[in-house]
Amino acid sequence: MSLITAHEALGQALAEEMRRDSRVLMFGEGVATKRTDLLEAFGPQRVRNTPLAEGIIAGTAAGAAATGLRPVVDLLFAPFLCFAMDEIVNSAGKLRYMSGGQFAFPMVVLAMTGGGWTVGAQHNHNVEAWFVHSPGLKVVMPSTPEDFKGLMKAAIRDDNPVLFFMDMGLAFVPGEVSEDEVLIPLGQAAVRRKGTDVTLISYAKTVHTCLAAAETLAEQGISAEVIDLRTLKPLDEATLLASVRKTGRAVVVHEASRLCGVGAEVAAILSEKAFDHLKAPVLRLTGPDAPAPSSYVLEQAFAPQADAIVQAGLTVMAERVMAG
Amino acid sequence: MSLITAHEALGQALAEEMRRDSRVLMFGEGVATKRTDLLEAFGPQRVRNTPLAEGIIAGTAAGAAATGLRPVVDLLFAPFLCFAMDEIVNSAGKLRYMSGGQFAFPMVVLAMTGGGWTVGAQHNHNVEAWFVHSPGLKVVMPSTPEDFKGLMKAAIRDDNPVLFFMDMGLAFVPGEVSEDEVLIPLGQAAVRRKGTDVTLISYAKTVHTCLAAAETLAEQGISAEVIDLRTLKPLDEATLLASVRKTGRAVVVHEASRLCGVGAEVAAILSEKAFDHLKAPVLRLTGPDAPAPSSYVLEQAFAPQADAIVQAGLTVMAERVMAG
Amino acid sequence: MHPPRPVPSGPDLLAAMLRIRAYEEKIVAFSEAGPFPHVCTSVGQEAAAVGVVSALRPEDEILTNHRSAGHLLARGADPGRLLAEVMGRSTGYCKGKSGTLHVSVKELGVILTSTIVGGELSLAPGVALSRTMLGGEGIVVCFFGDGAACEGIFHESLNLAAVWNLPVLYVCENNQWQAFVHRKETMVGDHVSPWAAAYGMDSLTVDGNDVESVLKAATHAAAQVRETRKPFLLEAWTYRQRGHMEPHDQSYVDPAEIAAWKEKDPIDRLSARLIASGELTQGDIDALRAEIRGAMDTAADFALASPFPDPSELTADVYA
Amino acid sequence: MHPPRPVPSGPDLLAAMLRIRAYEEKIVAFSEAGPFPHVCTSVGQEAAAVGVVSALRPEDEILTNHRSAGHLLARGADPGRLLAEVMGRSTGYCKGKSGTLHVSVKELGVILTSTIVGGELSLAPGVALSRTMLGGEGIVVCFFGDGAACEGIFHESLNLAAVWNLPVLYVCENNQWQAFVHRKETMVGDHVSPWAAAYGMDSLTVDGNDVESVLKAATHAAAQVRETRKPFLLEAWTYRQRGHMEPHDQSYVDPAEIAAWKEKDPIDRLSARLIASGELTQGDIDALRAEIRGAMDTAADFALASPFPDPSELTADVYA
Ligand SMILES: Cc1ncc(C[n+]2csc(CCOP(=O)(O)OP(=O)(O)O)c2C)c(N)n1
Ligand SMILES: Cc1ncc(C[n+]2csc(CCOP(=O)(O)OP(=O)(O)O)c2C)c(N)n1
Ligand SMILES: [Mg+2]
Ligand SMILES: [Mg+2]
Repeated sequence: MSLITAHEALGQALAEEMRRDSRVLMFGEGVATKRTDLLEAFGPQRVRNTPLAEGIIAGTAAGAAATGLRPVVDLLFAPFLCFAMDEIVNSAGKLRYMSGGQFAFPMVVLAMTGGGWTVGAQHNHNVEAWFVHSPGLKVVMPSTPEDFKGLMKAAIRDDNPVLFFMDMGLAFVPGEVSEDEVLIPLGQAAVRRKGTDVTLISYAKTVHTCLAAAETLAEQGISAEVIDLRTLKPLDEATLLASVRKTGRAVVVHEASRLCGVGAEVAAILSEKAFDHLKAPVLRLTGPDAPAPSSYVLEQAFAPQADAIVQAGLTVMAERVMAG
Repeated sequence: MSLITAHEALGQALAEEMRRDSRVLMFGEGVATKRTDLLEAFGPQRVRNTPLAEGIIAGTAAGAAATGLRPVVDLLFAPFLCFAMDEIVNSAGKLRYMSGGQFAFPMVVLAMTGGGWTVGAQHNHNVEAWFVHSPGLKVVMPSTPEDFKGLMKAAIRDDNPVLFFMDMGLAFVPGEVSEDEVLIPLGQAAVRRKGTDVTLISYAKTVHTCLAAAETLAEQGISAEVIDLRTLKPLDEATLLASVRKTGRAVVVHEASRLCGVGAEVAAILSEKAFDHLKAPVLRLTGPDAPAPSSYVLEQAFAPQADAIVQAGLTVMAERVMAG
Repeated sequence: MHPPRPVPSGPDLLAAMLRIRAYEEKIVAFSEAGPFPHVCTSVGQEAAAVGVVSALRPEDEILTNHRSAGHLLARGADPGRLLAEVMGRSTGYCKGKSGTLHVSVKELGVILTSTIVGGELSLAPGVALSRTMLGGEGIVVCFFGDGAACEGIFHESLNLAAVWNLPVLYVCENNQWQAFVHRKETMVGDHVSPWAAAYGMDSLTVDGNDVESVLKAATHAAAQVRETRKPFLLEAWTYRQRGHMEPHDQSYVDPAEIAAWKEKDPIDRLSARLIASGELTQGDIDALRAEIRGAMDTAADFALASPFPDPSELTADVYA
Repeated sequence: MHPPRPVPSGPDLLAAMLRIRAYEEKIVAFSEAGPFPHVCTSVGQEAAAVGVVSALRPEDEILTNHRSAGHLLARGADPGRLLAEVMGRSTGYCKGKSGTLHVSVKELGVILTSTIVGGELSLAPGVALSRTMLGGEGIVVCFFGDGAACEGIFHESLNLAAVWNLPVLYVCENNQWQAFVHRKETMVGDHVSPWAAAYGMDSLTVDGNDVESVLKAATHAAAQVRETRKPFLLEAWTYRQRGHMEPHDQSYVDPAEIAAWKEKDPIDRLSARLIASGELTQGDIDALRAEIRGAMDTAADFALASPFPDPSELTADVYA
């Protein structure tokens, strides 16, 4: 075990996969300047700075992926994905299907998002749900350095386009990462804490908020299970359903806005497939339907807070068992 | 009453609003060529062809809207919105907030989508949920010529950016439109058919599929209420909840893909706020998590079919009343 | 190094153009006969397609757009499988999932066809990057329209290809129209080729209705890309003789403009030259045309007889 | 027609530049003192901001980007309210919701600031369209960087402004860097101004570190835009002397490059000229600088004493 940050974990994942597979390369605005270790190890062909142009970065990744390379592109901040939607959604996501399966698009698109840096809504916008909604893509959003490493390695090995979101609030928080090869399959949620009364479902930074809330709930005699989705697409329905069929209560938590977010999907799945087991409404705690403010005090209030999660936990526990 | 198509209804709405308010103008690729009546009536300043460049069309609309005009832009097909996401989401949707309320963005973005023309996934992709998920925007997707007219007029008068989606399958289907001024407020769903046993919730083309299914269900003694959302953002929660609290059963239907779609949001709202009234799981019938195929037979199979809705209606009716 | 390919003869070029014309005529006939998918035909642009594609080698790769039948057929695509694709049949090159608008044929090096105008431009540098990094002598040809040149991705694509020295031959078919808008409404100058200067890129405008000129220019341009491994922009000055798509409508076009361009029809021009030079007689040409039309009948029969995709295809091929 | 505005004097220009420098020094001091929002300073680029903005009239409108303090202050923004905005206080120009990156000040005509690189370019034609259609003699100035010029939206924006004859003065501050990437890695030529040719647009590159040259060029360019109602591209050749953002890092930059550009510091250059011409003494300048720094202290006190926004602001201003 070593204690490293998510940023370092990604660096390790990239280095290991580039070493393992000569088709892996990385490019983006400032990638070669900022990842000098990779540049030194793998040279300027495989670690490239690009012009400031997200569309062609993503399009070039898609074209390269379809013809034999395995690119990882860093698009910096999630709102900049807006300049690359055509290339990601219309090309990388659809051209496999439209071509009747002639091409595959093994590529990873990396972007940061989430509060903590007071950079405001044009740098901080949690748009992961857009890509969950779009066919042909996979979406990953880890919460621990170990997962950053293991999921990035899996994403690079995957033959499909993977959107890989880094919650800014986690980038420089250290965590334990195994010295052995870490490879975490896409599509598997993690149960971060076992519990029996209520399931708290989240991903990225707010997993930690849920864990804090679970502590508080425990003090009040409520046993909360905490699930970290890790991969948002494909979503690990089995783990979700197993937990909620057991606890009968669920609270879904994320920083992204509520409407048509991942929480909506989770709640919809639960209310369809765990209906008979639900003892209380599935609650969602999410960021508001508003752009992310810059001001620190507002930004902190944007993401769901532990006390609100505790409150939601208490609410679903208080809910009487319904009878039709 | 006159019998006109949705396409004609939009033309009427545009003409009426342009006559009423000299700040309203329209531009897009081929707008001046295709809407010659508007061009003749309002001249080349207010009805403009543009270069083939969706980003700057939307950006120009945003810039113009913020400084006194009320533009309507036609971006043709919904997947082309991918080239205009920054301008719509990051600029029009956020700059009011980021500027502390200094600007407003009264603009309408028109786009077609949905099956029926075998044009495939780069012309046909129901992405309305993306915009529901994004702050600062409104989203409209009508199902009848009268609504096309009345909602377009309301959208033009709204001081916020409105995404206006036209289901291609409806563009040339005639319907009754009142001769009087038609103005349908954004944010109000319509109950298209009254019923007591199950609520079928939909929007755009699949409203008609739901109505057909309701007929069949009626023959089997099941009384289905059919709700047409019309405006997807803001969503008319009150109408939804009133219906489902009455029927206790809901099936949500749309052509867009399932994951994080509008159906997920509706199901999540119902299972949170009508939980005590639900007698059966909220089911979703949606397009598959796949790009839209071109081949006619596959394209037809993409959107939910009436018999599947009937089946879902029967399923929720058969569901025993659960007891925790 | 590959041996130089034989230069196609005048009659070869004519046959290739006639094949495209006959194919498009088939499309038109179907469209006029009843409900049929909306197809963007390339009638009038055959010289650009044949001239450029004839200058390529087997290892080269092509990206194209919604108006691709010429490029595909010139590259050797089977008209039966193309028509089947248009008709949404399972024997189509993309199993009917593409339809007319995004036909890729990987085995012919016609890859990643996009009907998002500009999509081909966004993908081209990456394909060329693969060529650069994985070896091989191939170059990448990217066909796009004058309309696509107005998209921002044009700027990004050419700039990146220039900065990274990528072997892309950009071919702009400037056919004067961008769906329902004349290029005069969308750009200040008449030509796209001068835009290459911004990227330090060589460029050339060629009479796109003279197949032999196109072949010569494309051969020169391709050789330069092949040798320098740097991009080049070739503009073919041409005209689409029919409406943007079938069933076609040209009510918004000045009839004199259409007539003037029909005078410059690429097939008529080459035919006249070949007859004048004695290489072919009118009879030869008539016979050739008849033979090719016969082949298109067979292709159409194949397509019509082909089955629709199995319903399971609706969700197949989404993920690898 | 408005009366011609008086041409700002050399000492006026110097004072304006000193104000920007002092403001940025304040930002640097805060950033070095402890946790502070990441700010992109414009140290070294004061001449471009002051030269261009001094050429404008009150009715003109400005769009700018993440590196906007110079433009805002030159236009007369209150440094106290600017600092308050950076610090997320409710007295900031945008109630603290923008922070440093998107400061708009509608009352000064500094509108629609975008930190999406290229956002300002996407919005500018629309603002100019409003001017064109709603009347008024104002022109629209759009500040952007050499990096922004690589975004596709640059191409789309300039092309549309040219085709529609929109009164936009595009001002590219080519400061050699695009965050962590030197412009040599992103474009083949050194200059952005030649790119205007593709749009039939006039352009000019000016020594962006000589405020009097910038003022002259901008006055000429603005007059041309005002009169012709057509766009113009002005490139200011300059340098950001600090890292992309605070706390700053220039470890990736050749120290010789920084040193060479510091030799050309716009404030030092104008100071030397004014001393040489006898317009000011070193003592005058020192006094001016001290006075301006004092004003910045007051501004900082105002900002620090300002309250944070009320929690209700989290969801206010989303919809009109
Ligand atoms: C991004 C995008 N915008 C708009 C369209 C609709 N459209 C299809 S073809 C076309 C015109 C294209 O013009 P050009 O690039 O000159 O090609 P041409 O059709 O003339 O061959 C348009 C506007 C599209 N398919 N994609
Ligand atoms: C669309 C987008 N991509 C990337 C960024 C991150 N970013 C902020 S400033 C910057 C460099 C901008 O360079 P330039 O336009 O030359 O302006 P400068 O910072 O040099 O003033 C980058 C890459 C961004 N804000 N927006
Ligand atoms: Mg064209
Ligand atoms: Mg710069």
